[in-house]
Amino acid sequence: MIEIDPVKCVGCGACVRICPPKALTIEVNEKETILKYFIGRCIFCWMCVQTCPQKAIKTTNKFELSAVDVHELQMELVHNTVKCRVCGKPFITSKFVKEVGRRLNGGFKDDLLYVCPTCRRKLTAKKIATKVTGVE
Amino acid sequence: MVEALPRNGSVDLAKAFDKLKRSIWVFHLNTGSCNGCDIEVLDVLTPYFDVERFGIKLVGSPRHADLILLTGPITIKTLDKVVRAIDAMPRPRLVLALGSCGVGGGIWFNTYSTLGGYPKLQELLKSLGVEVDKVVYVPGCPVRPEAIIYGVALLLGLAEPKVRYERVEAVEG
Amino acid sequence: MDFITISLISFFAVVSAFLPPLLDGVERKVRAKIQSRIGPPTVMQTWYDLRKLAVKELKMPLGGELAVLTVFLSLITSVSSIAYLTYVLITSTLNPLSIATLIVLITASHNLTLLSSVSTSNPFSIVGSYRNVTLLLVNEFGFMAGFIATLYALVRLSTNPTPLSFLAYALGLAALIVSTYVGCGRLPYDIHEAEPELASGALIEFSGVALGTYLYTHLMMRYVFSLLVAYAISTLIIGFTNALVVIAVLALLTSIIYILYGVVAAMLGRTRVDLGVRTLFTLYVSLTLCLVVAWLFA
Amino acid sequence: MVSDIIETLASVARGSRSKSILTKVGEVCGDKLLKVERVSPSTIKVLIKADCLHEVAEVLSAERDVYFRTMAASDERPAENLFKLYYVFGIDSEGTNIVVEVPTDGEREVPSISDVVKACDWYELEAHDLMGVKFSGRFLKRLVLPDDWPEEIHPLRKDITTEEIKKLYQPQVVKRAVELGVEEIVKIPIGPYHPALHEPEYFELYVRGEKVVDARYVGFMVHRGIEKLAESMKYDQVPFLAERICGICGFVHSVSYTQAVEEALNIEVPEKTQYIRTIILELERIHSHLLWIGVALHLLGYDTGFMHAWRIREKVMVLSELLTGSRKTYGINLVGGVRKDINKEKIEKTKQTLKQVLNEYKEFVDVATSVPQVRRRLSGTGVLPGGEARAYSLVGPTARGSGLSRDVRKDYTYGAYHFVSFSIPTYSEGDNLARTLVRIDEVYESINIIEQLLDTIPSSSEIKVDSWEPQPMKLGLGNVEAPRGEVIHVVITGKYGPYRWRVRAPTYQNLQAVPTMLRGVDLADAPITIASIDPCFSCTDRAIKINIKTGKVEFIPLEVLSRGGVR
Repeated sequence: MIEIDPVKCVGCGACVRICPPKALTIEVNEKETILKYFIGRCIFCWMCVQTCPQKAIKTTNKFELSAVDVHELQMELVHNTVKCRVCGKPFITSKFVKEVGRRLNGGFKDDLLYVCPTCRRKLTAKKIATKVTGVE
Repeated sequence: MVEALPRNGSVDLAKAFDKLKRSIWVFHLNTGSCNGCDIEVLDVLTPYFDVERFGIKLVGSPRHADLILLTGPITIKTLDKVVRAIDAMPRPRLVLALGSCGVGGGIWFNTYSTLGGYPKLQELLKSLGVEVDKVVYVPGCPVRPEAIIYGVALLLGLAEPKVRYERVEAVEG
Repeated sequence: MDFITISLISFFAVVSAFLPPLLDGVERKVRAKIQSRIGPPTVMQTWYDLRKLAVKELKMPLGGELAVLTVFLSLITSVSSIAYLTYVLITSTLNPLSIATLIVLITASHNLTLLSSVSTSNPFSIVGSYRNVTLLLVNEFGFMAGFIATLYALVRLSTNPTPLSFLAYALGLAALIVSTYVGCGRLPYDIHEAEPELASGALIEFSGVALGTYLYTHLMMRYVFSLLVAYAISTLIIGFTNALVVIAVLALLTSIIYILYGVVAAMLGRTRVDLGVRTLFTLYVSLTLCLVVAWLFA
Repeated sequence: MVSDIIETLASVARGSRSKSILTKVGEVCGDKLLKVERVSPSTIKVLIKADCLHEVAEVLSAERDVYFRTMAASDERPAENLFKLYYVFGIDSEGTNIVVEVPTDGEREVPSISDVVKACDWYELEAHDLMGVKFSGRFLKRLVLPDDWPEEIHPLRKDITTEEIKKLYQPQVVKRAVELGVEEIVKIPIGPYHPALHEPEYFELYVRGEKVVDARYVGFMVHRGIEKLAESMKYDQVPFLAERICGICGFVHSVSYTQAVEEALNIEVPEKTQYIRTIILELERIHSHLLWIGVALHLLGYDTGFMHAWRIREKVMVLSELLTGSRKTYGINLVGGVRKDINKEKIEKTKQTLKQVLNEYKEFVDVATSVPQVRRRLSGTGVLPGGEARAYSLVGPTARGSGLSRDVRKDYTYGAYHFVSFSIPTYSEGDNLARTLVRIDEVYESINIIEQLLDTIPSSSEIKVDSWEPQPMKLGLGNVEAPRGEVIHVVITGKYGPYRWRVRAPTYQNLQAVPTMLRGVDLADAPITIASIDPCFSCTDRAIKINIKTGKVEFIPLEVLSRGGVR
């Protein structure tokens, strides 16, 4: 099984996208973003370990994974969800936003960082339009 | 839909389960697996792991079996036979769902021709009136021989489960 | 019959009831050794298996009530054949009548198990039994010829030992050993029950107590057959002496033969019904011919 | 002009064989031949109109060294509003693939070629089932999908999603056992019934007494819908899926897939990768053959042999774990390279273990083949003459047991096989013993190959290409000699993952010949005969498998026999 480090993980979802059997899934709701790991479907290929940009996923050599209830084989990691400042839709985790901010080294201003991709595109288009035409 | 076969007599399940601890006969039921788990099941029977040490024996008919080693994601074409095989077992009947496929449908949990693992089958069995006395899920892809043996031990109550449901809050850095 | 005889017979019958599963356990251990495994945890394993089967649910096969009944009948004949054999041995009342009774009892228990599987509706069962019938037809012939010839030669040897009657004894014993080996249903002649593709053949439909009884009867039968061979050999060595000694030697020798058969079985593959029948037929016919010739000259 | 076409054909040909064969194809097609193109060094694609498909098939099947390899149906309606059928023929003597591309609109019937190319039978049925392509001039029946599957749903079409299929079709549990009357049971000795093997497989044997009169494979129990699933996956996820086509020879499938993608996209793989892949492939062959020998001996009732074969095999499993990190489904293969390197220490360890395996194996094989029942029951049973083997385009040890010296490792070389010297064991008797001996000999060859590779493995640590660009709608073929025979994958590339991925496992080809082998065999020898092709049903069905030791048997009335339901 794999172990996800709750300190390092930012909830970016790279592992979810690469996981061949979809044993890792991510669920985004109003309050929280839950990264779910279902051992019962894991094929132990370690693609997530290789992919994780934060090196937050560790392999272990545990094999005694039997359980009487399938539910016992579920692991969850709960992140805070950030809502888009423009449209108010929940989009990513707070840690992820911070990490992006850190990596960009201030290249992005907060008003763009906390905006979901759709709104960000709209915002940028608007800015350009304002620049070109001079009209708000 | 399956109607349950008439049952004859009543069995003292607790007593029978107690006797099972020294002698457990297994029937290997492949429900559309890739063979990976199946050969590990055979591996468990052969010299290196040799589960006859624990009184486990492979039998050729579900009528003789106490435990079904279920591998595979249960494809729709096998469903019919799987239900019948489990129904043919005398009670107490136990099931060991092996491998990612048996536990959660594995890599094909969501294709058009699989049921997607034992939990879904169990719902179906319940609706058909076929009772299964105990189930243990053993993940792995393919499931390791050691894990199978551990699964059997867990099934018989000789070992404690080592994984638990966990819900961890991410630590803000 | 005095008290001692009765208690001896019952003592031996009880031992005979407990010994076969124990011997099977030993055989499993030995087989595991040959296959470089450890095998069952203790030699008591077969007992545990039977005890478990006794408390499991009995699922009646389709139209299988008769089958279950015959299984129990077969157990009874099997036990009584052991008891009767012991009686014959202890009281030294070996005569044509007792031999006939013995053969009837043994073959009856043998065939009843077969009948049990024919009466179920499962084709695997039916094919399994059909094969066994074919094999039995040939084997019973060899068994009777061997058994009678050996006993007859033993009587001759005790009164008038000549090299020729010794040869007759050896030939009869050979036929007896082969036929009892086949009768035990061991490899390569276990085709009625163990063709893996036929999903355990004859006993596929049995469960719970019925299966337990069937297996137990089967082990008993193996024991009876080994006992016969042990008797044929031990009589030559120790003659008809003290009953207690006879029983002790018999029990020991039977166990040895039982295990030896098991060891031989572990080294072989399974034959096909046509091949098996052909081999046995040739063997028995040639052995019988030799016997007849030996007798003619004796 | 016909002469122009023939000239173009000649110009794309690879050698003299392909030149002469292509010329013949050009002659029968005339102006129905639309386009010829060389898609990779070893693959030539010929686009023809459906009308002349049958003639082309006749020409190709008449050639002695041309074998039918696979056929893929692809739904290319989003791009061209057409379905396309890709028939792959291989010229064994030259290692060239001729891909005959036939477009169809899905309404018009395509002429069936299963009358001239026997091996094509299942491919057409499968294309009919999964893609809804219609074929003329043959009897079409359900092959892959369950009997109660709705007529109008073809799961591999692009316009239907898995979710939609699931909504339209829910499996029903039907109990047939209860319907059995006692009357039918009386018929058993002449009637049909199923034997059950340890591997989940489902044959109906029609027996008279103890002799098998006919046999039918009622299969595709393991249909898991892999090809549909792959279409929703990314390039780097598919190798893991491919490995799970079969748990025994999984690496074969993942290598075959990656090779197909690499060919389609022209990716140059580092030499060390080729070495590592080849070593693991051969290791897999050893474990698979040992497994098979064990199971075969078990079927012959020689359980001691079974145990010892598996005891030796366990060493190979430990070796696999050392080299790849897993006992099975290694998961080390990706498009463009492998994930795990082999270092000096591992090489030494591997050599040592192989030496032990070799010694123990020799000893074991000597004993096992001298057991009288094993010899007697193997020789002369399940005979498949070489002619039949050719007609069915059989592959692997099954073909080699019937005297056809076919081996993808030599004929269409790949990986690092051209760096080593090895021989291909061939026996001409065509019985179960011949097929067993082929496998027994191959283990020695495999050990030899691995030793040679370990001696010459490059010391560089470059095992993966850094990056590569996917291009859509490129065709690639990948073939690997699996323990059971050739595996061939056809990949049509997409943007993020394969657009269409067709897997052809060796058993798919070999299984079609099993009824021929079974006819006249004793019932007791039926299992070993079926097993003698080393069937891998999960490969074949690429979706599922079942063990029918349910203790209940279904009866097929004899009328079915006469209705042509049996092949």
